[in-house]
Amino acid sequence: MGKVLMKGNEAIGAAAIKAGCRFFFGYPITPQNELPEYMSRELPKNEGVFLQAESEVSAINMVYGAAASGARVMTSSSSPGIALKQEGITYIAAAELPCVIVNIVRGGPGLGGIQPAQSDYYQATRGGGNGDYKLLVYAPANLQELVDLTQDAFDAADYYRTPVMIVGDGMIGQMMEPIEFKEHISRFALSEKDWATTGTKGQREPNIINTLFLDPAKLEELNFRLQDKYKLIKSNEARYEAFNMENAQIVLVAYGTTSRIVKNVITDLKDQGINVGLIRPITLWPFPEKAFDNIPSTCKALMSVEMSFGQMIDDVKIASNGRLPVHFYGRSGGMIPSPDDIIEKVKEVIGGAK
Amino acid sequence: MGKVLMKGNEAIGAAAIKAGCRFFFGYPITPQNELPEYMSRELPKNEGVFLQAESEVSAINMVYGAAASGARVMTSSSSPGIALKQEGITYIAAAELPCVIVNIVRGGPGLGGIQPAQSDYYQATRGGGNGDYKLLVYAPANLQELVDLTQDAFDAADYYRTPVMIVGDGMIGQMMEPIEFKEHISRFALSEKDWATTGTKGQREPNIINTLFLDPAKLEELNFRLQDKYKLIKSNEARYEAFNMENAQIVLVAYGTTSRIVKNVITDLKDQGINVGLIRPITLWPFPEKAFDNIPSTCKALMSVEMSFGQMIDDVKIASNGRLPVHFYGRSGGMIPSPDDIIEKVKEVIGGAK
Amino acid sequence: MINEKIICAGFGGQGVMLMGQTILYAGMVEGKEVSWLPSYGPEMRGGTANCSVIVSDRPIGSPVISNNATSAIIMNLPSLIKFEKDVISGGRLVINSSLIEKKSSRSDIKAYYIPANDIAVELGNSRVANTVLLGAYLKLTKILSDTSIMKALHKAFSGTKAHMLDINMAAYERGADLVG
Amino acid sequence: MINEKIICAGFGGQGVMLMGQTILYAGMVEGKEVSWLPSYGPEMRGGTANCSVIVSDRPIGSPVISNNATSAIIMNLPSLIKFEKDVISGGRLVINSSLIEKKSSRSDIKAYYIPANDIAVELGNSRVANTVLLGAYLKLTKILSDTSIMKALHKAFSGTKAHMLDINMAAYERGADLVG
Amino acid sequence: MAIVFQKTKGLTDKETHYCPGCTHGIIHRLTAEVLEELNVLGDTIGVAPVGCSVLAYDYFNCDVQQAAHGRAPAVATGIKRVQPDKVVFTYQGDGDLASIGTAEIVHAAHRGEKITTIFVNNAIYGMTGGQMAPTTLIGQKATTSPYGRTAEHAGMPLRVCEMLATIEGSVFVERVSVDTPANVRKAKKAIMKAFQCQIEGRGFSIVEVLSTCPVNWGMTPVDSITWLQNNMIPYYPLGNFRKPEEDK
Amino acid sequence: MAIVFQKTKGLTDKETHYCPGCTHGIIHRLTAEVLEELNVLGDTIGVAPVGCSVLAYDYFNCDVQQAAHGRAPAVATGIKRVQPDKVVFTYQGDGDLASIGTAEIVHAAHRGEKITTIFVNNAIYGMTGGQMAPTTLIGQKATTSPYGRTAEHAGMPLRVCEMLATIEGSVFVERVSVDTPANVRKAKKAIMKAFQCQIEGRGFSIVEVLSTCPVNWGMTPVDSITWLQNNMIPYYPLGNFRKPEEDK
Amino acid sequence: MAVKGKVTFNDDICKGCGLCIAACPLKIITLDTKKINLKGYHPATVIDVDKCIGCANCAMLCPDVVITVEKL
Amino acid sequence: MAVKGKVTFNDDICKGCGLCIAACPLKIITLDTKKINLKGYHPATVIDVDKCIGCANCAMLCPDVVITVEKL
Ligand SMILES: Cc1ncc(C[n+]2csc(CCOP(=O)(O)OP(=O)(O)O)c2C)c(N)n1
Ligand SMILES: Cc1ncc(C[n+]2csc(CCOP(=O)(O)OP(=O)(O)O)c2C)c(N)n1
Ligand code: SF4
Ligand code: SF4
Ligand code: SF4
Ligand code: SF4
Ligand code: SF4
Ligand code: SF4
Ligand SMILES: [Mg+2]
Ligand SMILES: [Mg+2]
Repeated sequence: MGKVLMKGNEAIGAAAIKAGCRFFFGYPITPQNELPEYMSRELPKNEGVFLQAESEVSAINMVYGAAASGARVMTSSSSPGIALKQEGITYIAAAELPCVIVNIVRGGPGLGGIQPAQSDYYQATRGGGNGDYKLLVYAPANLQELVDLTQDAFDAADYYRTPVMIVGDGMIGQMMEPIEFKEHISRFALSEKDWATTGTKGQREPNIINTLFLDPAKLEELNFRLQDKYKLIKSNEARYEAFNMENAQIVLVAYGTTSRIVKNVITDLKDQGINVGLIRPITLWPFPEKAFDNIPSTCKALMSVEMSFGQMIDDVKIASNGRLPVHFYGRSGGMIPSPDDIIEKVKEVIGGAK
Repeated sequence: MGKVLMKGNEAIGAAAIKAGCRFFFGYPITPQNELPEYMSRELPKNEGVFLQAESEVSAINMVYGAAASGARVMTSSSSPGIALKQEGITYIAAAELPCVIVNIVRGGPGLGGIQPAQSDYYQATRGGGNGDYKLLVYAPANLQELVDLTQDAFDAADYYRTPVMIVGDGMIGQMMEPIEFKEHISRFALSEKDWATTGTKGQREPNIINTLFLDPAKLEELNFRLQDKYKLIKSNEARYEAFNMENAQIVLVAYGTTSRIVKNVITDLKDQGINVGLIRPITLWPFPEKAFDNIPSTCKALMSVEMSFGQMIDDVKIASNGRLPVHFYGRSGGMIPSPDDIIEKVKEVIGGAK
Repeated sequence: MINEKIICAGFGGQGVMLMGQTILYAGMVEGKEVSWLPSYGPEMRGGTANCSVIVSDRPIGSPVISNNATSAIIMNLPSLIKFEKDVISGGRLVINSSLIEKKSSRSDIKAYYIPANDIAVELGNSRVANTVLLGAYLKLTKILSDTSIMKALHKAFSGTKAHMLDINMAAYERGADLVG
Repeated sequence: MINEKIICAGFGGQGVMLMGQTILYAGMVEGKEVSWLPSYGPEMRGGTANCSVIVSDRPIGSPVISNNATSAIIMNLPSLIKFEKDVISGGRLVINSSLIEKKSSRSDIKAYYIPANDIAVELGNSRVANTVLLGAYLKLTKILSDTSIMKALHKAFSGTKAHMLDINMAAYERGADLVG
Repeated sequence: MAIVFQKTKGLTDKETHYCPGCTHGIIHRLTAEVLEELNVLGDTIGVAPVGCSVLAYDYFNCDVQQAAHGRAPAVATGIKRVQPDKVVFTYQGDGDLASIGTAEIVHAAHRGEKITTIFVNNAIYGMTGGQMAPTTLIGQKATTSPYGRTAEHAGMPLRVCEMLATIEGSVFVERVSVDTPANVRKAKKAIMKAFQCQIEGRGFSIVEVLSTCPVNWGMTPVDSITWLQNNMIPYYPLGNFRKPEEDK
Repeated sequence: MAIVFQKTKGLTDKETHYCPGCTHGIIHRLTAEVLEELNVLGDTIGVAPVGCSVLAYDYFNCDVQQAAHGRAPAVATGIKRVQPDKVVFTYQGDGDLASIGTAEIVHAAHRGEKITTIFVNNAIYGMTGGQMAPTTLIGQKATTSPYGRTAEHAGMPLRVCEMLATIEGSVFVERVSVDTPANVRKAKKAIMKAFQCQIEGRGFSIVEVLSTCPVNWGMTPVDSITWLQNNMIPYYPLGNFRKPEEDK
Repeated sequence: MAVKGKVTFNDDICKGCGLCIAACPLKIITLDTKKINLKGYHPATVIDVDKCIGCANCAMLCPDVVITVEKL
Repeated sequence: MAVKGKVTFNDDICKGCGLCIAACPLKIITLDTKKINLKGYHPATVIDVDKCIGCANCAMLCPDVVITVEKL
């Protein structure tokens, strides 16, 4: 298949449909509206159902019902809308239901604004739902990756029986660049969803989807099972890109939109004879801690570059475990870091690190 | 005033009323019901208003309206209910409104169970709302502290114009122990709430409470202001208790209910000639990082002890910055760590650390 | 040095919570460190209810009594089965023998069999069985003075419950006498 | 080596988004690295609209053009004021002089004044002013071959818009000729 | 001897956790009987709420999903849109449906979602220990209306059927009670009709069942029935509020 | 010459961001005029929604709180319970009030909350670019009903006034339109009456105003008015659905 | 009356709520205060077996499906 | 008609939507296609000042409170 041009938001929809997603429940919010709108046009042509829910709360609970019916199902929203989905998400995680949740992040807090931001990093990686649950979180940096990861997300969700989140921002959602839709082949051996509530047909015991355990020992059992699963995901699914690490004097850590800007910075600084590396987490959870084991000895400092005020820095610190000082550069509220400002900060740190 | 006996949940209510809280909006959920029930009995006697909202979402937005009217106002819930409040909380933080939010944590994820847990640590310290906001989070370990911190919470909320969260669990909420209600004196110089929407009376320009900023530069401005405030809170408000630190071979980190059990463990182990220290965060955010600068050189390891599966461990790692190995012992889902199990784990680690 | 860890357990409605709170209050009056922790949850409604009370000379760490109860006051059979194992060796079981035929299976603890309901019925109200057991327990352990206990009973049976004071005082005495 | 960073800006409705997408498509057809990023949000409805297009021989980092545009195609006055400063020294401004009387205030960049609306009206439809400017811009920069551009125009004006193809082709030629 | 009444196969063998005399049990039974009689147990997916009936997943002899508090209609929508050929029902209390879940039930009706809702109105929050519900009556004491509900403070109790009947997508709306054998039989008929409407693909159907909560009302089961008759039925009139055209 | 019409002091001098011909502007003006005429501007707290009218806080010349999407009635409740002597109103769109905020508006009515709601029904999500609303008409195209709304898929449009009028706490419920000068004047009367009901402490009052969205309907402002008349008014009949006893 | 019924109580699961007692038109059900079942309740029982008309009113009101009713 | 009115338009803030035009019973308002105001719109204006009856219908429909109406 040749390359096509689509907006990121629409590309997610197209990728999802190609991955077998036939159900979408959502509620409008900028800057992700092109996704539900695409689904409302395309799903009916593919024997699927697009339904606009009355709210984000309702949408995520429709996802619960659909996922527990064995369907491949998706929802999407943006920051405050995802805040509203937190209860639903923890239920889905607890009931071990597969689904894909997209967050096209906008500036916060509160109603905030609609320009690109990454200030939902905590929300994605630490959750705002209750309890010890995790989402597998993909943070694509370009549309090809967005499309590939979207398709992969459905497989991973089914395989691990876990909600998967795709985190982008308005830039990723609104931009166009060439995309190739490859034939979709799951990297997992997926089994029948024999746990789904599809009616007993009088042929089996009832299937029950449930997250209530009044006996704490039973609830802890669920938690042990979840923790085992999360350990498995941690060891199998952490992904990252390491860029220009050789001889790096400093390694920047950035994901998504910000990582693209950082790559420009790195190229520019290379021209100036300054070697800057990049660790780009592709999964925010599990955070690619291993990437920090291979930092060259030339490197004297790390720097988290975010469109948020120091959220990923927690994970950078935990991953580097005190081995290197961790600096920070961030913008917020829809302001996109400018290459110049990052360069300045890098120079400041390198100066200081010498 | 002499000592009185009350259930923790009721003590929160009594303390709040003594601190001038006159408005409570909530929605029933176990194991915190005694608090709204107390308020429904007592507020009407104190010229206040208790109102049961139709949902947690509604309750937190009533709090928004009341706080923006200049009132001292409170809400409370438990885990999944707090998940539902996330959007409201980020709005309150963004609008810089003072209020007190109580979470009597129960086992999760999902509907989970109603027994004590601490698995909303992330929810409290990292939030599930969108954007770069923080709550000042108090985690009392006994009812006297619960009462004192509740009163303090209203002052701190007003002073910093920020939502304050009190985190307990069913044990704290349900138990009784003697409490003394001291005369309430604010440790802050509090000023008039001239920003509140109380009607212009034709005497001033309209006051506007708002979190929307379509111009990202304006939104970033709000964020800069918030970050400045959070820095201030970080330097002023971090609180902890250090216990038996002298000659400690290992320092456990535990808060709330768990810290009480750990104290028993420490006493028991002392009898066995093993010195174990405790850092007990009283504020979960800001996390008392300074406490980790005064760990004696006898200490060979840290251990986070939680009724969750490794949530506070992030902050322990960040605070100790790779200086000491960080171990973990935790139970979940309403299971309370038993002293014996902690002792065993301590011995295992100390053995290993030697 | 006192460090009593008491489990009070029975059916919902038998007054085990109040019994625990009476010990709690008396302990506080006497200047001891005290804590009270109830079981809670939907299961409270029908089934068994219990609470953990600690009275100590030292500050109390956890109010949870797991397997280290020094005493248990047991008002019904399910509670005996559930909590017997949680009493430490050398500890005490105070058992409501009116409702529990079974004997304790532990030989390393002292068990006292008090026909609390029978005595309560004798006194004219089966609902004071808890206070009979309380009397026995406190007489046995002597962890608290009579004055403190009297204060606690007066506090527990005041206001709308004042009419129940006398009969409870009597029940308390009868319980105490039984083990006196 | 080509590394063109183009801002297309004008009123909503003037077709700046489509103009940008035409460059994008042509670039892709030619095997270049390309990206297109629109401004978005409620302000789009009435006010100005703009998009950033990058055509490059190297992989594209950020699709954001901040103050490093190599060219700007400007269809109305507010856009001139807003984006003039973002063009690098030595860069190009292609200005719709039909609607913008003001001249560029920068002496370090090349400004071309194209009466795009006048030409479009001449051609019979003021809505093809964007294509006139596109013609001028692409002729000036030669970053893309005519075949690629023709393909892009055919793609842009296909289906329900096919009837607009001829006039846009004409507009494109006229724009190109003006700077030819 | 012919058996005229025995336990339906629509129920599992698990004993319920309901308090003695709680009429949740009757309503479970009626629902289960209808499902059995319609011969759809194997094609049914139930949705259990948060409330005393949260454990309904243990009692109905069909596939069940347990939903977040108030969200059962949204969960049911998700199920039904994926499996339009299945019978989908929610079983919800008054806190669940008429308070936190108001938006979800209104919009299930609004969309004409082809599901059936069994709405158990016991004028109180049972599970959490007796707090006020939107359906708590004026003067009724609850743990969060300790001095009795007043209209001034909390408004007049919400009449759900009357409200939902105004919505086009509601094709069957009826209020019943399980206070007498006759009313129990009527209740079953209404539940039967509601499921039939769903199976015929007509739209949203709901049966509100007035129910008791002896424990939180602080009465014996038998007194509770009397209280329901004397207090609830006058305010919540029994009857049909909406049914398909041809039945009118 | 006597001035018969001039700008009310109830509005600030800021120009609105509304699209040309959007009737939000008329509804703002009417609300502001009523507040001025009742002489309560200094005692009023407005609540702005999320929707095109989110910036209402810039336009009304009184204290205003901006609320989360759909939660304006809850925010207003918080305000009114703290300041029962103040006049509190919400201004909400159909996405805000009839979709995400359904529970909040129903329960403000249920509690008989002494607030006034101005409900702007333009049958679409204006701010986010034209998605389907619960009030979008059958056959109407929206960006999320690209083939036109069907009853089968999304139900019949929701009639909010009819629904809220069933709730005891609603003391004043009226639907008006701003399509003609006469209707604009009627709309103002209704808004006046609604605020009076609040000031008299009667309960919850709401005025639904049929409004246009020329941009997302894809029509000129004048055609939009005609479309409203031909399509909206027939489905959303104008008139009063509830008023205080003595006025009946 | 010619009609003859027979009711069987599943004693073990009866909660002794008494709703069947109130429902029986012939008032022939009572709680057996001599028995306590596994759940701790006095189960319902029929006093006068012969009078039962098999109307199933008792079963209608029993929340715990304790009763089976047969009819001649 | 004896009634005499006068309308004044605040040109700068008119959005040229035309609602006033449709509302005027005397059809004396039009958009001034020769003017473009700061917002970029052709503002509304009165063609035949003398005919105005001061009915304020135009003002009633103007969403942007552009019009002031006086009456004799
Ligand atoms: C989000 C959330 N809020 C609150 C609760 C606590 N809760 C459990 S059941 C219940 C109310 C149940 O009342 P109702 O729906 O009337 O059912 P009933 O128990 O009376 O049958 C509540 C508030 C919860 N589990 N989740
Ligand atoms: C929680 C949340 N969900 C969604 C949005 C996005 N959003 C903004 S306005 C709006 C709808 C507005 O429509 P309506 O209420 O009809 O107002 P109108 O713009 O038509 O006047 C939506 C969905 C949001 N800001 N917050
Ligand atoms: S609490 Fe009430 S509703 Fe719940 S089971 Fe008991 S009686 Fe029934
Ligand atoms: S989008 Fe629609 S509702 Fe919003 S301002 Fe424009 S015309 Fe009015
Ligand atoms: S079947 Fe009828 S007569 Fe027989 S016991 Fe039951 S209610 Fe009484
Ligand atoms: S109604 Fe059923 S549970 Fe109640 S007493 Fe009768 S048989 Fe027993
Ligand atoms: S006041 Fe009446 S007559 Fe005069 S311009 Fe306005 S609408 Fe026309
Ligand atoms: S109605 Fe108002 S804004 Fe519209 S054209 Fe007339 S004066 Fe201008
Ligand atoms: Mg209920
Ligand atoms: Mg709208």
